[in-house]
Amino acid sequence: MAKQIHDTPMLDQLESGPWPSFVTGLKRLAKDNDMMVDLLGQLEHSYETRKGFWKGGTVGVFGYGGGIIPRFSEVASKFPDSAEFHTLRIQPPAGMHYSTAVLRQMCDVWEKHGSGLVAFHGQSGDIMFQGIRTDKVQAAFDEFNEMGFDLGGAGPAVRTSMSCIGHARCEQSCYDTARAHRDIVNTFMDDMHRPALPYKFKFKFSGCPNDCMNSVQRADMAVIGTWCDDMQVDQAEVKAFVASRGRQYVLDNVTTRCPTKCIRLKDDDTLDVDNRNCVRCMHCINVMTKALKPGKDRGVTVLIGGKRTLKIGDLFGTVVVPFMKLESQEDMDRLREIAQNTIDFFAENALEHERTGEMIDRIGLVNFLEGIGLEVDPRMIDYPRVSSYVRMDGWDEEAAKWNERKAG
Amino acid sequence: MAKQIHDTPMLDQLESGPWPSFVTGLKRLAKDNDMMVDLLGQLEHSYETRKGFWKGGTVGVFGYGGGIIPRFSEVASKFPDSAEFHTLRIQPPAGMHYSTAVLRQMCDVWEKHGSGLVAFHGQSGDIMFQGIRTDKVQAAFDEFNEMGFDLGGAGPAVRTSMSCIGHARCEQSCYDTARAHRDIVNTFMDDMHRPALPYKFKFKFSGCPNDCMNSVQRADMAVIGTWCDDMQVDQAEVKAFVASRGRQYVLDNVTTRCPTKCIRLKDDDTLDVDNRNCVRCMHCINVMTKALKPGKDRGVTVLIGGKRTLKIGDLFGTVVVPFMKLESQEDMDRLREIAQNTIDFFAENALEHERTGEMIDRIGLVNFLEGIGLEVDPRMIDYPRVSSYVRMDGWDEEAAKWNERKAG
Amino acid sequence: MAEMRPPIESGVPDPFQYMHPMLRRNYGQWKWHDRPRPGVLHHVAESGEEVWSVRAGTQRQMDLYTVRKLCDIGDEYAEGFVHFTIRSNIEFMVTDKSKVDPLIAKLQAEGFPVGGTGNSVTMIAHTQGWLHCDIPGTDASGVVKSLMDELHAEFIREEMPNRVHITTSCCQINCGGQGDIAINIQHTKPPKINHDLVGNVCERPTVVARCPVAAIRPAVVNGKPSLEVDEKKCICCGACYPPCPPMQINDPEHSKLSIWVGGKNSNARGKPQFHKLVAAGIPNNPPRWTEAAAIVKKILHVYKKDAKDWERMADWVERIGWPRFFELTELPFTKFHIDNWRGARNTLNASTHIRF
Amino acid sequence: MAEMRPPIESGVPDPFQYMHPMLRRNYGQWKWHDRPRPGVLHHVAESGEEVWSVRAGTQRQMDLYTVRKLCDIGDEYAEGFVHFTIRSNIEFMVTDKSKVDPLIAKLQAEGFPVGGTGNSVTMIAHTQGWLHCDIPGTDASGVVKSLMDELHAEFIREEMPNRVHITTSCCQINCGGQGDIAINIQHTKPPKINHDLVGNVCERPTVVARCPVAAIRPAVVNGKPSLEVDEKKCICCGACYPPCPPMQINDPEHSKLSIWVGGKNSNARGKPQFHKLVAAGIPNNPPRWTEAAAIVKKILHVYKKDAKDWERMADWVERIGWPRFFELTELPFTKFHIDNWRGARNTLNASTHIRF
Ligand code: SRM
Ligand code: SRM
Ligand code: SRM
Ligand code: SRM
Ligand code: SF4
Ligand code: SF4
Ligand code: SF4
Ligand code: SF4
Ligand code: SF4
Ligand code: SF4
Ligand code: SF4
Ligand code: SF4
Repeated sequence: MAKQIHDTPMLDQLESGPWPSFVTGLKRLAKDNDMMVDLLGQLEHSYETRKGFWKGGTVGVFGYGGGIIPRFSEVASKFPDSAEFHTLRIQPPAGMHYSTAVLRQMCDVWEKHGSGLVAFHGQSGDIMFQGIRTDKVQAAFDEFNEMGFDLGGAGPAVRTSMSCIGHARCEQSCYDTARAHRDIVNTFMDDMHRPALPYKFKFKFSGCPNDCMNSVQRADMAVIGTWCDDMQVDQAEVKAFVASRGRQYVLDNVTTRCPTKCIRLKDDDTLDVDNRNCVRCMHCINVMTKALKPGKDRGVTVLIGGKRTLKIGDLFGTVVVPFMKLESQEDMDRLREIAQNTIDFFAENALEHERTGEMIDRIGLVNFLEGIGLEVDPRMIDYPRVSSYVRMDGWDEEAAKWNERKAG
Repeated sequence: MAKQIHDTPMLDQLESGPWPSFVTGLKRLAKDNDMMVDLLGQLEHSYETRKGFWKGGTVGVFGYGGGIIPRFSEVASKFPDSAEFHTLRIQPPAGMHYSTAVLRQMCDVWEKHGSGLVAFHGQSGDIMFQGIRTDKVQAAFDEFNEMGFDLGGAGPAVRTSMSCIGHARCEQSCYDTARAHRDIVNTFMDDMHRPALPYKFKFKFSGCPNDCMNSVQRADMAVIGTWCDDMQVDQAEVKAFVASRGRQYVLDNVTTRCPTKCIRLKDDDTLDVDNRNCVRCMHCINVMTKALKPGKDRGVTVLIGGKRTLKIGDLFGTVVVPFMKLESQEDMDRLREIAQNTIDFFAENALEHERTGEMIDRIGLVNFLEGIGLEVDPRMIDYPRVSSYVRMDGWDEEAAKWNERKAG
Repeated sequence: MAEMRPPIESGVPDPFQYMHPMLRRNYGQWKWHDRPRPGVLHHVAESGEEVWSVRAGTQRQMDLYTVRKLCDIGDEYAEGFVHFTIRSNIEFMVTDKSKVDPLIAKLQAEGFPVGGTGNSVTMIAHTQGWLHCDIPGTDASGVVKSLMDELHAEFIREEMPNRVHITTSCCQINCGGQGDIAINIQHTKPPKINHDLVGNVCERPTVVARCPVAAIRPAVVNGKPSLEVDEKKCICCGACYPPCPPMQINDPEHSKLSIWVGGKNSNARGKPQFHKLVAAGIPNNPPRWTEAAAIVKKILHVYKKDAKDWERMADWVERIGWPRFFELTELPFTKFHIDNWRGARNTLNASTHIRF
Repeated sequence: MAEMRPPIESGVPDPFQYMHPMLRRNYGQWKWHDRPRPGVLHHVAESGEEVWSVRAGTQRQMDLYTVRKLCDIGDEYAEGFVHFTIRSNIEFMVTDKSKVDPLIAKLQAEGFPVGGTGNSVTMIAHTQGWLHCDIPGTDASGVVKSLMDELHAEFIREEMPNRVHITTSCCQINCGGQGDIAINIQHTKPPKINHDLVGNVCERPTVVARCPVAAIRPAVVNGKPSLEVDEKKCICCGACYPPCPPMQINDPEHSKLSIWVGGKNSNARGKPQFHKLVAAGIPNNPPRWTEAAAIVKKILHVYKKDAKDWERMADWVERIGWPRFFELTELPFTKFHIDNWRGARNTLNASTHIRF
């Protein structure tokens, strides 16, 4: 060990300043780890040339088709000890809770087999153990796996998922995010570990419309908590809030910010909510955390199709289930069924390298809904069609369907 | 005359009811006009069969290529006297003012040559003299023309235009709509009378953002009045209004309806307008006609590309001139120049049967602006681009242009 | 040809010669207005001069006797000048206040409803239909007359939340504009082609180019040049019919009416908005189109009851949300209500903003 | 192969075993929270139990010594449990209020900034960059470190109008999400093709299909199968590069940075919104990317000064309008700011709503 460290004048500039420095961390690792010596060298080389020098390849563990991100250096001749620098993507516990014990255990494994560099977490939620040689991958995985951890997703597969802290420490949480995360995602382990979908598929679970998991834009299927009865208002706490902050503060920061202006400060310093027009945006609740709460009849809204830029530009998910309960085992089974139908339909109908959102954009929401067996609902749209360019024979049958649903 | 009238049991049902009946009018004409006898017969036939029976053709007046809508009957064998039933489109005076004298004169001409049926006005603004035989068209036109009236547009041409009553009887009017209407449209008489554009081109002139001429959606070039200084507020009249209607009325109907919430009722019953954030929507002014008025520094916003459904669905015009004065002759010349550039660019670049709005949709607003020599402005968009799919070399030059404009 | 008279290309006539003298005098100098009663606008000029404009409905498609009658009234009460509005209402400018009521009485006596101002249901935008157009799927004059009969009470009163601008169009080209309510044609079957005529009447490349979904291709039928339509692609828009009348799109049964809600061109409060589909599959039933009229009345009824003052149809629906609109109007929501062109992704609910 | 160990497909680990006991006890039973100071969340359960969560920034790409150090701190002050946020901040749950201040002092002493809660600028969404990715146009760790150094004062305070979520992405694929501010790569020149390698490394049909504007076609160059790019069509997005590394899109000079503003995924107040382009052509200058940092700071400065409490970046710009945004930030407005895909017609100003 203790190979001579390369000069890194540019990286060194990143050791100053108040934010924790990854460079300092890398250098510390490099003291006992030759891979990190050359990794620093290659990185400095990137800084100088403004270019990346990694290429992909194929590396895996026995039994799985994905979950490792292989990296081979294009400048291995200069930096031979970091010629291979793969990443193990490991799924985190739902909600990203850790005991220090398990973290230490992870560090020990990683010290033994890998570079010692780890990220909590990747943008998809994986614990990323970064920097390992091909020949050590299996052993490292085996140890993590024995600890109760499993590889995450990569390639055209169901991906590692994230759930917000939710029920564990958030009063806004409208369903058990950790349970849903595990129940749903664990159903699709085969689709995660053996990539065979047209492209990646991501789930994300946020306990309320604040959407701390960014699920609306970063998940193919977003499961977001909400409620369908009246918001809970503790008028005594409202009065206390008004007393401490003043009426003007409440007018300026609560009522006038309501997107539908459905919440009103009354003369007696209580709040009046027109719940029919509340769109569950969370704003007033966010401001008055003690006085206001989501209602008691809670569940989720499901949106499909969020993703980032590739091919047609960023997409948000779109509502396919305006509301469903998520409490009983049957509720969970129903959600699992919707997920399964979605993935099946995606597998059969998406083009290669096409995300769910792009597929829906291409075939139209209605065809997608029909494909997964969900009924149209005005809550799925901002407003009805403006273009008359559509063929509407079959109107009567469709109208009859709606009338039946309304009656039933 | 006085040919036997056909049975019209269905049309007869349209003689009852409180609204003036066109059927009664047609029957009155039919008393002295055989053409109208058969016209009624054909119309009844349409009501029975739910089908139309007119076809087009070619009919014109000497020197012009358009302005007559030719109609030949497909059921002329049954209804020979209305075998030809053409329409003369005649441009109305700007703002649609008439003396009874001129109306009577028109009636006399039309009684002599045509069916006696006239519409004030068509949806594009023409006086439509409906129902004349080919052999009488020239004579009728000659008489109208001698009276000072001219044919309107039809086919791929500049079309008849409309201006709101504006300066003539509306306190909201921000520019001289009648003058602009005449100055601009009369420039393009050749393009109106000799159809040679890719498709129709419509101007419309509304004196203020209430847009009583529907110009934003029904004109290729919409000229809409607005102002760029502060709204005029007569606080004494505000107080009087508050006194008569009450504060709650003002809060409910004025301030809370402001789209940018930039108008505020103060404790002393006066109004405070944050003019930087006023978007000149007109609402508050519409409610408080005595107390509020557009500012004094007035002019127009110009939008291009409104149209209805064909080919890509309805389009609104889009802002190409956020503001310009329209008072001096130079101002008017500048607007005429913009109109001329637009029509020239349209003539050269639009596909056959493509409207300006469709052309802009196809080539992009920026290319259109460059084509007609106007500079980009953030007021032309609701929000900047969200898609990163664009090639941005040339950024520095474009940025420099903006900085120069700001400096200059 | 020597005797042919060359046209005088005079263009738009100067309106001043036809303008009421009071308006001419105070041109560009108006100060404020109010509405003393439905159908009457009262404008006051900076000069202090005042004018009362009395608005009356017409059938638009007027016989010259009706026009002359209106002229008589104008001579008697309004100094011989009139103004037509964009919606074919006629306005008489009265400078002597005491003449307003007699004028109204006269108009009513002659069968011209007085109203259409402010928050009323004004005259419907009128198109051509079977009376004159070469491509109509329905009539216009009859549709407008039928509806205005039904809405007469709302024309002569100002009891709506805000002004209501209705439009109709007699084919899918839609010469009627956007409307608070629009009643349009919606074909539901592809055109039936009269192959014998295509070769002579239609420029085939033009027709092929006109189809918005590229469903038409040139074909040889019975040995003659004709066209064929891919019926799977065809959206039954009828765009092929004007350039090629043998492509018969109009059908007594399958050309239906559809109703659209919330169009708005004015900039007041929100930006201009397109109208949205709310109902379709409505029979095209002359002479009184009762099924369509019933839906229009239902929508107006709910709007009148539920909207706040100054809310146009669009503003109202925006406040209550579309789900509630369908609930209140009891209109069915179907898959056809979901738009499906590429840019339509912007119309999908990409949020959890939902009313329950 | 007999000795290979089959994986246990255990999937997502059950979090309860790793969850702080206080959170476990009150799971789903939290009542309200407040923030006693920046970096500290105080949650109260229905049971009356209370927990203080102290949030600290990390470098995300941590060496195991740093992780062990954080574990030591967790053992001493937080009963041996920690929570990572989606933004790689670490949280220590403290049940004994008196330990909060000592914990904060300890974290600060060890170099971990305490903050990132509420209306602060929290940790930047972090991606891979030159450290690990195979396609990056810039670095991630260095960009984030540089920016967080600059924004440290705003991380440890809660002085912004609302929370600020910044993202960065190291190529135009954009693994970083939407952000109040997003700093992204924007290539400005088409890929340079290394024709010698294409034949062996790239599946040509796949690459052709990947191009969003169909600018790539198969070609034979120097007698070998390769690809060619229609440089007129190419939008320099780099989508061809991952499936075909010989299509070198990254360029030390022409791969620039761009800055986007107003992305928002939460439903609070308005619906979720995409961020919008505000600046581009920014040099990609390691090690501290000072030009980009200056613009970010300028935007934050103006936002801090001008926005109202609770206004996210998107809400603020919506209130003041984009013209004023460009005025206040002194950023140039160019033709590139006008979107140009088909659905982009929805982004044009189809109204006279204009601020002057
Ligand atoms: C006479 C006419 C203009 C003309 O030259 O023909 C006209 C005249 C006036 N309009 Fe208009 N508008 C006229 C068609 C329109 C149209 C177009 C249309 O009807 O197709 C619009 C746009 C409609 C749309 O948005 O789709 C229009 C949108 C307005 C508005 C905005 C209403 C809103 O809140 O959205 C106002 C303001 C108001 O109502 O106070 C307005 C206000 C007015 C005022 C009050 C202006 C004034 O101060 O004098 C005039 C009297 C209106 C009344 O009826 O009370 N006028 N007005 C048109 C009468 C049509 C009719 O016979 O009913
Ligand atoms: C007469 C009139 C309806 C009426 O009864 O008032 C009318 C009637 C016709 N329109 Fe129109 N349009 C009339 C105003 C409009 C308007 C309204 C406007 O101008 O504000 C529009 C919507 C605005 C626009 O321009 O888009 C309109 C959009 C169309 C279109 C679709 C244009 C498009 O780009 O989407 C067509 C089709 C075409 O031109 O190929 C069309 C075509 C026609 C034709 C020529 C049908 C045809 O192709 O043979 C109709 C002749 C009917 C006839 O027999 O007289 N008409 N048409 C209106 C003209 C009267 C006048 O000169 O005053
Ligand atoms: C811990 C974390 C969830 C997790 O499981 O990881 C979390 C936790 C909380 N979020 Fe969040 N949010 C977290 C990421 C997010 C994200 C996603 C992100 O950062 O990428 C969002 C969506 C961002 C967006 O819109 O693009 C998010 C949007 C919100 C909002 C909505 C803010 C708004 O007005 O738009 C609230 C409400 C609020 O601020 O009061 C919220 C509120 C909260 C509350 C107050 C909920 C509660 O009652 O406990 C939590 C404390 C927040 C605080 O910092 O004061 N959280 N929150 C995440 C902390 C990230 C960090 O370290 O900074
Ligand atoms: C590691 C990570 C960034 C990070 O440092 O956190 C990452 C890294 C890569 N992403 Fe990503 N993405 C990561 C989260 C995301 C996210 C965020 C999310 O999941 O919430 C997105 C946006 C959401 C989405 O899915 O659209 C994202 C959108 C992409 C895309 C574009 C997908 C699209 O449809 O637009 C690609 C390109 C592709 O898959 O072909 C991509 C591709 C990649 C690849 C595999 C590049 C490639 O094609 O070789 C990168 C591997 C880097 C490496 O060396 O490890 N990555 N990527 C994140 C995954 C870590 C983890 O497992 O936890
Ligand atoms: S998404 Fe909602 S429930 Fe989940 S942590 Fe954020 S605020 Fe709490
Ligand atoms: S949650 Fe949102 S929509 Fe509902 S009352 Fe509160 S601020 Fe209004
Ligand atoms: S558009 Fe404006 S100026 Fe013209 S009539 Fe209507 S309200 Fe008056
Ligand atoms: S004109 Fe419109 S935007 Fe301006 S203050 Fe009045 S209501 Fe507000
Ligand atoms: S809407 Fe259609 S049928 Fe009616 S007048 Fe216009 S073009 Fe003719
Ligand atoms: S009806 Fe419309 S879609 Fe069908 S063939 Fe004709 S133009 Fe094409
Ligand atoms: S943004 Fe691009 S370069 Fe950065 S990690 Fe993602 S794929 Fe790699
Ligand atoms: S950079 Fe993008 S647009 Fe250019 S060739 Fe590659 S994939 Fe196509």
